Amino acid sequence: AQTNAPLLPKVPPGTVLTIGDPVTQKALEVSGLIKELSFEVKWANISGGPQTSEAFRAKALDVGSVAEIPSIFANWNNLPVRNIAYRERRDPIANPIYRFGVAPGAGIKTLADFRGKRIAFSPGQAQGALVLRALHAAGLKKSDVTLVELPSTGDVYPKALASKQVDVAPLGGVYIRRYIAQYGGDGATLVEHGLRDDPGHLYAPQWVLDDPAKAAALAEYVGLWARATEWVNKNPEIWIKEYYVGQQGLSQDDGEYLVKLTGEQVVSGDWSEVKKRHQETINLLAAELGYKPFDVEKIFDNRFEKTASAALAKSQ
Amino acid sequence: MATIWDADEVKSSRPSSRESAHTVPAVARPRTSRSRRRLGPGPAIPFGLQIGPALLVLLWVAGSALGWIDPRILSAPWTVVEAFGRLIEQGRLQDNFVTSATRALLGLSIGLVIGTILAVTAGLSRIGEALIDGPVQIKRAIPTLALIPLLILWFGIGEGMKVTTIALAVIIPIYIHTHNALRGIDSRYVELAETLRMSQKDFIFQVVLPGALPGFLLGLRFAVTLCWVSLVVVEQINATSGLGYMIDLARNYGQTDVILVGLVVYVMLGLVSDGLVRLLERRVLSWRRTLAN
Amino acid sequence: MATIWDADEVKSSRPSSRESAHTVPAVARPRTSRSRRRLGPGPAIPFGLQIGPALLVLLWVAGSALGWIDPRILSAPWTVVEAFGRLIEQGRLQDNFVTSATRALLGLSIGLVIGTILAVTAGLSRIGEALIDGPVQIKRAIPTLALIPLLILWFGIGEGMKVTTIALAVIIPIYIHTHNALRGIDSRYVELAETLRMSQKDFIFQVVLPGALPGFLLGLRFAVTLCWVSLVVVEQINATSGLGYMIDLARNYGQTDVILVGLVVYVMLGLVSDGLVRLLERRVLSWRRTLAN
Amino acid sequence: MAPHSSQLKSASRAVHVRNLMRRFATKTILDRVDLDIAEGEFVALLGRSGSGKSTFLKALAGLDHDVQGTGTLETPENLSVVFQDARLLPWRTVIQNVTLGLPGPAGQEAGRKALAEVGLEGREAAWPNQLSGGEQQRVALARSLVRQPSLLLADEPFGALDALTRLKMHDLLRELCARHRPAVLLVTHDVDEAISLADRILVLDEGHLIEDLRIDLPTPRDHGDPRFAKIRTQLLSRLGVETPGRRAA
Amino acid sequence: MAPHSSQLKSASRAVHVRNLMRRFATKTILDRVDLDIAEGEFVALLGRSGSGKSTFLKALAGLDHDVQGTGTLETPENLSVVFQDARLLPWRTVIQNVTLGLPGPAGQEAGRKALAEVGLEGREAAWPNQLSGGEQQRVALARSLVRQPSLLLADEPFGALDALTRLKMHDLLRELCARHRPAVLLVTHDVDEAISLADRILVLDEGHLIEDLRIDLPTPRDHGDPRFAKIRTQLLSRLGVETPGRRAA
Ligand SMILES: Nc1ncnc2c1ncn2[C@@H]1O[C@H](COP(=O)(O)OP(=O)(O)OP(=O)(O)O)[C@@H](O)[C@H]1O
Ligand SMILES: Nc1ncnc2c1ncn2[C@@H]1O[C@H](COP(=O)(O)OP(=O)(O)OP(=O)(O)O)[C@@H](O)[C@H]1O
Ligand SMILES: [Mg+2]
Ligand SMILES: [Mg+2]
Repeated sequence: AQTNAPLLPKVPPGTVLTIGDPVTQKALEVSGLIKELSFEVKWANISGGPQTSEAFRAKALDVGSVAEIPSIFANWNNLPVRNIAYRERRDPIANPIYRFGVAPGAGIKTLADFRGKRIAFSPGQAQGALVLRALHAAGLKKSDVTLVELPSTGDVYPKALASKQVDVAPLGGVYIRRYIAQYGGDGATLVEHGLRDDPGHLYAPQWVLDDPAKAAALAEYVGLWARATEWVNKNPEIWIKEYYVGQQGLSQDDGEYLVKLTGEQVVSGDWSEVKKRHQETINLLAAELGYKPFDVEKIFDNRFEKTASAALAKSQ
Repeated sequence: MATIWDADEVKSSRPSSRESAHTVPAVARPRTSRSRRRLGPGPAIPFGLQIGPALLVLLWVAGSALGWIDPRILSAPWTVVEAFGRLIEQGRLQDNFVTSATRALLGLSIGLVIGTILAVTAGLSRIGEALIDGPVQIKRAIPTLALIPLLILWFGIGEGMKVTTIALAVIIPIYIHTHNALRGIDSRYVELAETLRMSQKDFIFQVVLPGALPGFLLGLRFAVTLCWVSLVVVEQINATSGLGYMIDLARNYGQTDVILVGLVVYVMLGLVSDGLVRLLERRVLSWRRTLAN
Repeated sequence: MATIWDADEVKSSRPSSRESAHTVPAVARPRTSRSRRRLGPGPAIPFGLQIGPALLVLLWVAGSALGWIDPRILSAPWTVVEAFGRLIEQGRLQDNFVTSATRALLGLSIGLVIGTILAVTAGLSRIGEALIDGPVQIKRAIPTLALIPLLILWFGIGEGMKVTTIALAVIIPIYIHTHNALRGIDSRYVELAETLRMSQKDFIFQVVLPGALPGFLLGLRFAVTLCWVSLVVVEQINATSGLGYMIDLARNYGQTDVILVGLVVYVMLGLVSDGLVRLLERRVLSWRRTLAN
Repeated sequence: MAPHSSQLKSASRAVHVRNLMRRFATKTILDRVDLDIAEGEFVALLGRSGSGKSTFLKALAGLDHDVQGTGTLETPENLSVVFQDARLLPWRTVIQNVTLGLPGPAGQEAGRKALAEVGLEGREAAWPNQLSGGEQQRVALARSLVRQPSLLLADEPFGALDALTRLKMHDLLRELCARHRPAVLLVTHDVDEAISLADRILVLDEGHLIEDLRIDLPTPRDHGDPRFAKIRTQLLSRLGVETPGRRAA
Repeated sequence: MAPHSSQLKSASRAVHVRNLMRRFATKTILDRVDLDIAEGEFVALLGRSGSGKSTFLKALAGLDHDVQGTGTLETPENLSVVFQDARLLPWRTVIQNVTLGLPGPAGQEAGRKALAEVGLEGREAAWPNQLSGGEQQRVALARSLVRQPSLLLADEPFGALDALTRLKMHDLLRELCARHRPAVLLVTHDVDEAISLADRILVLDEGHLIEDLRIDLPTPRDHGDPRFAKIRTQLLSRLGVETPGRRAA
């Protein structure tokens, strides 16, 4: 892998990139930043680790936007990929993506109370990793709890909690609020995990990064991605109206809630912290799921470390 | 010469012979009373097939109104009707429907043609069967969900993949039903065709296809619902509109009323499609005299 | 009295009358040569149905060996065989298979019985049809994936839910095929049954069920693959073993070789199940004289 | 119409038909037909192809749910039909077809005897489509006779039989009639057959029974008998065939 | 067997059969049958029910792929079969059944004429199951005749017809034979019919052709003719029926 070959300063003409990052796409459109793209883009509405990886494998996609887990599993399974951009939340502990929902009457107040309980677990997804990390943080082993394998799609988790099929399940987005609103009366509660669960990445397969033209285009895209992130931070009203209400079909109320839940997202020009946390996650998952741990450097392309922050600085 | 058998033991266990009388006074109207017990299902109840669904809707309405159904579990019908209104007002339902319908009907048409051709080929030639039948059974044995990664590999993530997936799904019932019906055609009619020195074309269009039509139409009933149902799977992948996409999105955000709107649309599409095929069945199979009529 | 019609125009377009001769010297062996063109598919090729799958495997082996197939896209057969070996050694494959087979066969049996009873009830009574047919069509129109949250609510996440889901899936083809076949029974046989003053039981067991058997068996062919295929969906939920679970897990992690092992197992299960039903078909439908034989 | 037919007391009659009408679309097949058949009476029904004989039989058997029509009908519950097509269930063996709906080993035994009587001993386990046309017809006959009906409706039950087998079946039918005295309505195209078997012969034409002839010849009936020939000539002329020389071209 | 049958020159014969054997399981139906039929010859085939007449016809038509057997067969390509069952495609209308495989409007026209000839004018658009038994049989006859075959194989084509309709069909067949001179093999149970139509009569029994009788009576043939009666008696005795008084019980 030629991850040391310097990035080209300009994107060669004729370069095409297939990008699976629908949220940024919308932000670029609304903000007008999309006009600055100097190469041709094919947008794909693909998100989530398994799907993005499948599309990578099929050579149908060049770059995707996910959390921390997918790049790790891809490398364990013969699909070399690297993260090329990283952003986090402004106050990550106060603004986590997930909270643990507790079934009515389960009597759980802290992570330590997880012992002996049934916990919804979706291996291979961020929620699954979070459960393992929460157990680790509470000093529990996998065998101290009952992991109930459930896909986290849609409202499966809140429904499973409400019907007391599980005691604990990580909830995200509107489901956090909706779960309490609907079942709080019955005794449903939430537990904060106090862990970092906020990283967001762009990642691309090695063979795309090895193509100098595409790598240059990726660099340009990373810059725009950073500026789009900034733009969303600064224009929450427009964002709610255009994205959550206009495109996703949510109510204004839900949109506002989600924006508040996310808080501000910041693009970092220094990956050392995130690499450290990633390495811990890799080691934990390897130990719990029976994989060989590997060096975190395998899943970062350091050429892009400063790309995002540089683009931000330049635009201001 | 005849030694008449004696079946008195048999007879004694049957109802004793008695007279039954009936009179039909009115002239020129269908005679309905009769002396013989009727074993078939009898005449069709008008709108009979709509009774079951109507009852379910009634149950839903009553259950929600009387508070038997927890609205957190199943939204009340009026909530769903409201959501319907909202989605239509916003134009989302129509847009999604048009996108989905285009995909579904395109996939259906392609699958229909290919499935029928495969069935006739495999049905009339042992070599065709050897080459076609196994792969079709293999396709059938693999869950679509598990096939998606491969389909993405081969057909990408664009419209082509979506239509192909639907067509592949549709091919299965069309092929299997048509092939089965075709192989089930009474050999007496094949003998007849042989003595009439029919061309292969005439044989296919006069004997084989019309003879296999009842089977084909049953396959079509499966195909028309399958093409809608497949949307849920294919529109998870790189779709920005469509009914499946709409449901998926709503599931992500927990919009139960929108999910139910989607399901209700599915049900209506399914019932209407199936109903249309049944109507077609009654028309083109009017030559049949069966238990049904 | 007869004015003989003249069809010389017709005749001229047919091949002119000629003599064809053939001799079969050997005694007591089936006569194969014949003067008349045969329109049916002819005698079965031994192991004909296995040729297609065998060719596919060959293609896969050759493609992988010659480097046409990117192993990142489709693992090579030997990788899959290796994975097979590994999984068997670890005992995972066997365990998963036993778990899945139990679920599948339980669901199949329950679905079979219920589906048949529903079909006979709806087939022989208009009221039964009014109540049963609509709901079945509705079930059919809703994608299983979209039904899962409701099934969890109603049946929990335990074994009960899994078996129920499989049974519900199996009911559909059994019901529709049996109902359709039953309604398609020639009314002449129903008339006969009426004059014989058969009991309802005799009518069902002597006329209706054997007459609908070809349709039922076709439904069974769908049911036996469906019960395996459904595993992929149900074993996403609270399963810690099973073939569907194995594939799901592998898909989440992107383990292509394990996915392929799962698919190969599915294919084998599907082909064997289908083959068994076809064998049964040949045995119990031996009274039929059709295009197939 | 002969006066006797309407004067049977209700107690002694097997069939009572008044004003029977049947039509398909616009075509009236049976036009206000009246008929009485006494218990134990053997009636033959003649008529052109398409004149409505089968339609009439079906109406008597109560099998025309879907046919337009009106009229009064009285028939015994315990009737038995030999259809014009043999109508064997293709998915049941020969013996199963004969014993359809008969319970237990007694039914089996009676079925086996009936099969032997129609000359099909040893073919019990055959499928219907393994039988010749005449054999199928005889199975259908056996199926009807084994039930010992009070009314036997038979639609050309001997049409596919050769001369010898036909004579044997005539004997069989006669003996059964002598034993159990069912009323019989036999459709046939063979005028000689009708004359040699029946007590009474009807001719159906254009929706009406245009002939109702009582046959008073002694049995067994001799085809050479001049009275036989006279009845034959009369019936044939009713059917539109002018004879001397019987079937001269 | 009459010597003439094996001495036909290959050029002038329509059917040439040597050593034909057919068996079902262990039962031999045709046992080394030899037969020649000359072009234009009208042959009637008699035999008991189940004697193998239909099996023989099927073999001649080349339709017994799945039956065990051996032998030499020569038949013209252009042959036509009237099956014992009418065998109309239930999913085609009457006219479509008659013109099956005939191309274009000429075929349609011929089909319509043929239907009118068998007395079914105006029933073109009916479905087969809307016809009476005899009507179906006549459609099958029309379908065969409209093709003007060199060899007509007819398996009891008049079995379900009344006397008058039957005579009309006889006339029709005779006129067609006079015009196009096909070879005909007609299976019938009616001995009088065989004598009045055929040039030659065969009787099949126990797998062998036990009778091969040339009929030299002038046509039209008079049923009252004593030679007619003599042939009838001879054939009936071959079929196992002893007459005087013809069909006395
Ligand atoms: N389902 C039907 N629809 C329309 N017409 C019908 C139907 N069934 C019978 N017919 C017509 O009714 C007439 C009488 O039919 P039927 O079968 O009673 O005649 P049949 O006397 O038994 O004749 P055959 O001796 O040829 O059997 C025929 O012309 C026939 O075409
Ligand atoms: N598929 C079969 N399997 C076994 N036996 C059969 C089969 N087809 C016919 N047979 C037997 O072969 C014999 C000859 O049958 P075939 O149909 O040729 O008789 P047939 O002379 O035409 O009689 P009929 O006058 O009753 O039509 C019969 O005994 C019949 O039962
Ligand atoms: Mg009739
Ligand atoms: Mg025969």
